[in-house]
Amino acid sequence: MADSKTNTEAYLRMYRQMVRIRTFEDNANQLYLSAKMPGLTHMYSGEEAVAVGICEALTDNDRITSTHRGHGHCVAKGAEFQQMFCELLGKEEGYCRGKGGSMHIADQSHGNLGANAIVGGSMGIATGAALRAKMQGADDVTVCFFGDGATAQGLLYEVMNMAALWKLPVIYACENNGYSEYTKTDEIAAGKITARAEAFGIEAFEVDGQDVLAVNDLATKLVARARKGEGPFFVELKTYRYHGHHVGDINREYYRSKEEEQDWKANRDPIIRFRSWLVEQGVASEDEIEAMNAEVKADAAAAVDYAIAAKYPEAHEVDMHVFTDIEHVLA
Amino acid sequence: MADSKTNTEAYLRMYRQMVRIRTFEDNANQLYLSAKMPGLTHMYSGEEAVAVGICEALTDNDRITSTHRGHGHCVAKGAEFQQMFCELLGKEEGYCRGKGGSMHIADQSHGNLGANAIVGGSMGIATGAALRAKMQGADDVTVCFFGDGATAQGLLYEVMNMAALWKLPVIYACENNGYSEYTKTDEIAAGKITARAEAFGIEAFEVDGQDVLAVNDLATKLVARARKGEGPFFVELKTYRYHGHHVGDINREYYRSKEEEQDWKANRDPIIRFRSWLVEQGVASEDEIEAMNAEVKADAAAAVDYAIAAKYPEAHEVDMHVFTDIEHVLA
Amino acid sequence: MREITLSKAVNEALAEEMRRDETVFIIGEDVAEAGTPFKVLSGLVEEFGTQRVIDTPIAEPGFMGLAVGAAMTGARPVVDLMFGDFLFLIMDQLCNQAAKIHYMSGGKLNVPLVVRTNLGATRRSAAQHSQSLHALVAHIPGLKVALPSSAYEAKGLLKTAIRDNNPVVIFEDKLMYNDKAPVPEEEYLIPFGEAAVLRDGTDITLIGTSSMVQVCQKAAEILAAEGISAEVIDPRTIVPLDEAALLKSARKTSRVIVVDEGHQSFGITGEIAGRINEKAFYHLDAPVLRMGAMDVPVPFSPALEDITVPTPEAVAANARKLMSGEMIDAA
Amino acid sequence: MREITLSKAVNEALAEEMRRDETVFIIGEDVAEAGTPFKVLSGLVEEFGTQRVIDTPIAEPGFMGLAVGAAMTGARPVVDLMFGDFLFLIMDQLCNQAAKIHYMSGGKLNVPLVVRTNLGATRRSAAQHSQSLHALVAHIPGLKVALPSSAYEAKGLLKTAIRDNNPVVIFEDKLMYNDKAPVPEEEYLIPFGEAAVLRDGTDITLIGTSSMVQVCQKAAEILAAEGISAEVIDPRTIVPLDEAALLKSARKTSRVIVVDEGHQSFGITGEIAGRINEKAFYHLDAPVLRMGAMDVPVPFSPALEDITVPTPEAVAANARKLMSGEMIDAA
Ligand SMILES: Cc1ncc(C[n+]2csc(CCOP(=O)(O)OP(=O)(O)O)c2C)c(N)n1
Ligand SMILES: Cc1ncc(C[n+]2csc(CCOP(=O)(O)OP(=O)(O)O)c2C)c(N)n1
Ligand SMILES: [Mg+2]
Ligand SMILES: [Mg+2]
Repeated sequence: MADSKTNTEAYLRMYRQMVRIRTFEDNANQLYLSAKMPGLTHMYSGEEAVAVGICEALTDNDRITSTHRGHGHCVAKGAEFQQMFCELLGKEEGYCRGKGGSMHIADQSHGNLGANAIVGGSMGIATGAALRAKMQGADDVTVCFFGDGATAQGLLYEVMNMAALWKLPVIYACENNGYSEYTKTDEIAAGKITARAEAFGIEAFEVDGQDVLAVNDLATKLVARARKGEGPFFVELKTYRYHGHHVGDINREYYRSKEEEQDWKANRDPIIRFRSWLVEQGVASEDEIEAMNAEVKADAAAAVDYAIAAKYPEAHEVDMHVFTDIEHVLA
Repeated sequence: MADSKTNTEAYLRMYRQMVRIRTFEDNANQLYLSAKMPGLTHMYSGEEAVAVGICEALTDNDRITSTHRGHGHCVAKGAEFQQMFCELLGKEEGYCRGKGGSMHIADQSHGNLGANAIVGGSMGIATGAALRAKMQGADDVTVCFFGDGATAQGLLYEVMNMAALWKLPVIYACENNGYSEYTKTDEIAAGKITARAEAFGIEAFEVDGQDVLAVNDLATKLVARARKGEGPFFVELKTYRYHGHHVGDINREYYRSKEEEQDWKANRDPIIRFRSWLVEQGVASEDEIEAMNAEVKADAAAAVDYAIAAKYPEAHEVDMHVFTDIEHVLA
Repeated sequence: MREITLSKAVNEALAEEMRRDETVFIIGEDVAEAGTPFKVLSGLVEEFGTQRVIDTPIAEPGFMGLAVGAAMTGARPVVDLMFGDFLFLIMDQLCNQAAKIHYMSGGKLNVPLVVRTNLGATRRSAAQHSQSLHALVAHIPGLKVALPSSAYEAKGLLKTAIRDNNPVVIFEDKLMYNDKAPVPEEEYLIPFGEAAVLRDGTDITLIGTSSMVQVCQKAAEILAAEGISAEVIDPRTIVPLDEAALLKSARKTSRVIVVDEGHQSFGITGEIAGRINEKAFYHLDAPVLRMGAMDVPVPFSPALEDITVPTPEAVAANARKLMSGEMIDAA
Repeated sequence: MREITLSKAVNEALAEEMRRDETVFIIGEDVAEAGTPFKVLSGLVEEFGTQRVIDTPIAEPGFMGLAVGAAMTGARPVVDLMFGDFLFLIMDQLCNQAAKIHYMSGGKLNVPLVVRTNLGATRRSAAQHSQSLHALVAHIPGLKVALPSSAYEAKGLLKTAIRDNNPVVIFEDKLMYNDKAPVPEEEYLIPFGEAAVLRDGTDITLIGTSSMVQVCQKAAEILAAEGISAEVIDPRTIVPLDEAALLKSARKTSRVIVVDEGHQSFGITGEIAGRINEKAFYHLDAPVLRMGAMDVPVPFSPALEDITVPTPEAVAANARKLMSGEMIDAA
């Protein structure tokens, strides 16, 4: 449908965004390993095609809700490295003035309603944002990202019921990376995940989450339909996380083998796959791609340096933002 | 399978139990109308075949969990009028020493783990009782009663997932009486209720809840299978409540018509239907049935009189039973 | 001035705010045609339609979550939580999400919503429909908590709550819905954080919340007849709390009783007593006395239930003790 | 005596009780092979098998409900709730069900279960993984609440909790899992409701709970160096609360500070201060001071997080104020 010029731009943007996510995560992991980042964080590496394929189908007026593994969604929805790294390090210039950290990054300007440290905690929020859009008569769509593990939370079924009854413009995007923390999905999920949505009368789809074009194709179609009031929809995206559950989960052979990890990385990497395709199709040359990669790397390095040097919030900020209308709640 | 003698006994017991429930409710309603009962209560009248058909398939070692509309389950599982009426009136001789009332009647001696005033609140309890039976290597089965409205509670999907994963001997019995308080079921339930269980890999059935034999047939089969570890199961029983949502819900034409109510009472009453069948089949004569009815009526009247005259718990009981091991917690 | 019931006052507050601001909507169970079991919302759906008076399935966590999402994206939901006891079901969405989002986002996201619910025992509704759980939400930073004690306050506080840009939980006393009080025809708001001195006195201060304000007023009358002059103060909101007004009265009278219908231990009375003791210590002639509901689940039996809640006589008796110096020996 | 970590102490308590009583089992997320994210349960599944160390899906309300049902039918479940913040998800099953069932059934049903969870900030885990929510459960009659402050207490209190026939919530301090303390090889139990005087003193009493016991101990050392003799008391369980021990110390020293890591307002400190003020009023030379965590959601940034929790220096500073009579002017 779109002309080739547009497609080329979109392809390169998607590639670039996937690389940005991977690069962000590599840096975040490094910050952890070098003890420069407070706390833990959950890497999105390996799952880039999911966030990028979906967010490429959205505008800034469309909204997403994200998860504990949220850097990918955040980048894909348009966030900047600098404010993200500042947030990860608890600095004042972070998206949340350092108050949220990795698990709570929100970027309202691009419609990211925030990561969430409660598994499944944002399912209601996403559905409510869709309700609001419908009430306003706007055609904005909300995408609710969550993991396979989160499908065990009852909240999902409560909100899918309402979304189906009221035909809300929400897309439930289940990132099935095969694991719920340190447990395989099939040990904690009975039956078939898509059937659970279908039982509520919701159209459900499965897609290869390592194929950014397949993801984007499906997302584009569903977003368009959701805008017309044909939602809600449910999508299960088969994907894989390369790192441990969080950066500290190093010895993980008791729950999954190195071979399995190696297999996904070598044979199903979303970036490698898409890169080959771009070159094959003549969308970009190897050199252009390398240049893009290098540029992203440099951006990230600069943002990391900036964030490390940036200042922490002042102590007096501690009791600000508890309420909108009380500047210092403990004053 | 069972010989005709046994069947006759079972038929008459089921008939009698249905009449006992109806009679209990008529008296409870009367107690409310004459301002002799504290608070409100929810009548089971019209749904008798559900509780009786299922409980007839259970032994005293099998367990049930019940709902706010729980008198029917309680009677069907073997409870006595006297202690039930005492409980409804808040008297010391009640099943719960007057501390629970209508919405919390439990009768442990017959395996009734209790009514529950939180819609859906007992779904975990029932599933946990089944887990316990399985852990013990016992072949006891637990039936979890709940309404169509309760299928909106996310807890159901959480516990069905675990029951399915672990093959627990629990039967989810959804009493679909068409209404969730003052709202029609189809306005609050998307898709198909049985499909929701099937999505978790649970075998699901629909049955006419006004036909005690159909209910009992299905229940008998499923209980036997559950005992062998083939559970869990889900059953949707189509039924109808004759009264308002609770005894105080008198003017209800804004949500359902008198004609609809009249139609169910006249044409689908579980007691009338079964009575005709018993007579037709020669299991009992009209006279025998009338005698049984009269006997039940007299029992109920005596129990009501007893309960009205019975004493309230002493004031010093108020801080007893907060903990098992502290007699008076506020002493 | 005209007198209207608390129920009507709430209804007017909602209607006025919904007329004034089209982003205000109501969501909850049986709020539309049925107007809730307490009939508080009757007529609203007729004026505002089912798009703004939204009947939900029985899924409290779910619709609470939807409200959070709608609030974050520009709406002002008023969540109708049928019984205060159901707070336990929505705690995650209310306390982990709504209460913290403004803070976690560094002030970027707002959650302007109201949870309208109720408190109060002695309705023979037993342990799961009689709790007064305001202490739980008051403990969580980020939530405002209002406790109206009359039709006048119910209207003025609810209107303020709806206009507040923060999550507010407002508890109505179930037993007060039909109580009439003077309520002006003209619009008014009651600011949060301003206590009302309902009766001037010099000998002792009675601080009462919600249902216990009437109890304190009656106690004051009993005491007046005996020549003891009691001041009665109603904090109206406990978050924010008008500490200054409470301290002023405590310093004036030197004797204080705090009366609240939540369980006494780890509740409201400890907090208020703690603050007065700390900040008016050298003005006190006697320890601050605390009277909450008994630390027992609410029993069904009227014989027990009535003794779990503070009465005017009990408050007066404690006041006499404080006046006579009897507490000196005890302490 | 040998020294072991708190983590090991908990592990031993569970192993010993599971060996002693085959009805004891563990249920929660990643409790088996993974041994929880904190690795507290390592080795238990190897000894007791997956039938007694049960990995669940991410469904806290669900598995809490299962535990209630299993407990009612003869088992002694130990629920592993990964973070104390997830209490908000299980409140209905814990507070409306488990806490009330013994009472509502008039003493006929028991719910002998333990919820093992944790509290404590300063781990850079942000607002949804850092809360200390013990006040919420302490407010609900029917729940016992234990707050161990060392490996020794963690073992002895957990063993007692498991043998208790009532629902018990036990909070471990996340930051203390690797802290070692002397723990006897031989079996011991610590009875509920008996405070420990950890340091004798004459000038001032420091009452600390859980994580704040160490803070009080350190403050006492600082004060000792200045010639101020502080008594340190650890209530160990807050329900039941050893009021007598606290009052005894208060009467002896005449000055008290209560230190707790829950939010200060409407929490633990108000209750304890309230009781001491009321019952030792005429022995006090100064108001009881309360020090809780700041009434703000826990911020991620280390620069902010560290100032939200009471420190030894802050406790010592307040102690000096009390000693010098500075509080007299304030009050
Ligand atoms: C309510 C809740 N329960 C448990 C956790 C701990 N936890 C964090 S992530 C996680 C696994 C989530 O699995 P999944 O949804 O598949 O997402 P993934 O990590 O695989 O992206 C768990 C159990 C939590 N944060 N919130
Ligand atoms: C958690 C919860 N939400 C709401 C209610 C109020 N309520 C009591 S019964 C009921 C309707 C239940 O409908 P259904 O499950 O179909 O059972 P029925 O009354 O039809 O037997 C509602 C909404 C409640 N008791 N608990
Ligand atoms: Mg996963
Ligand atoms: Mg129904």
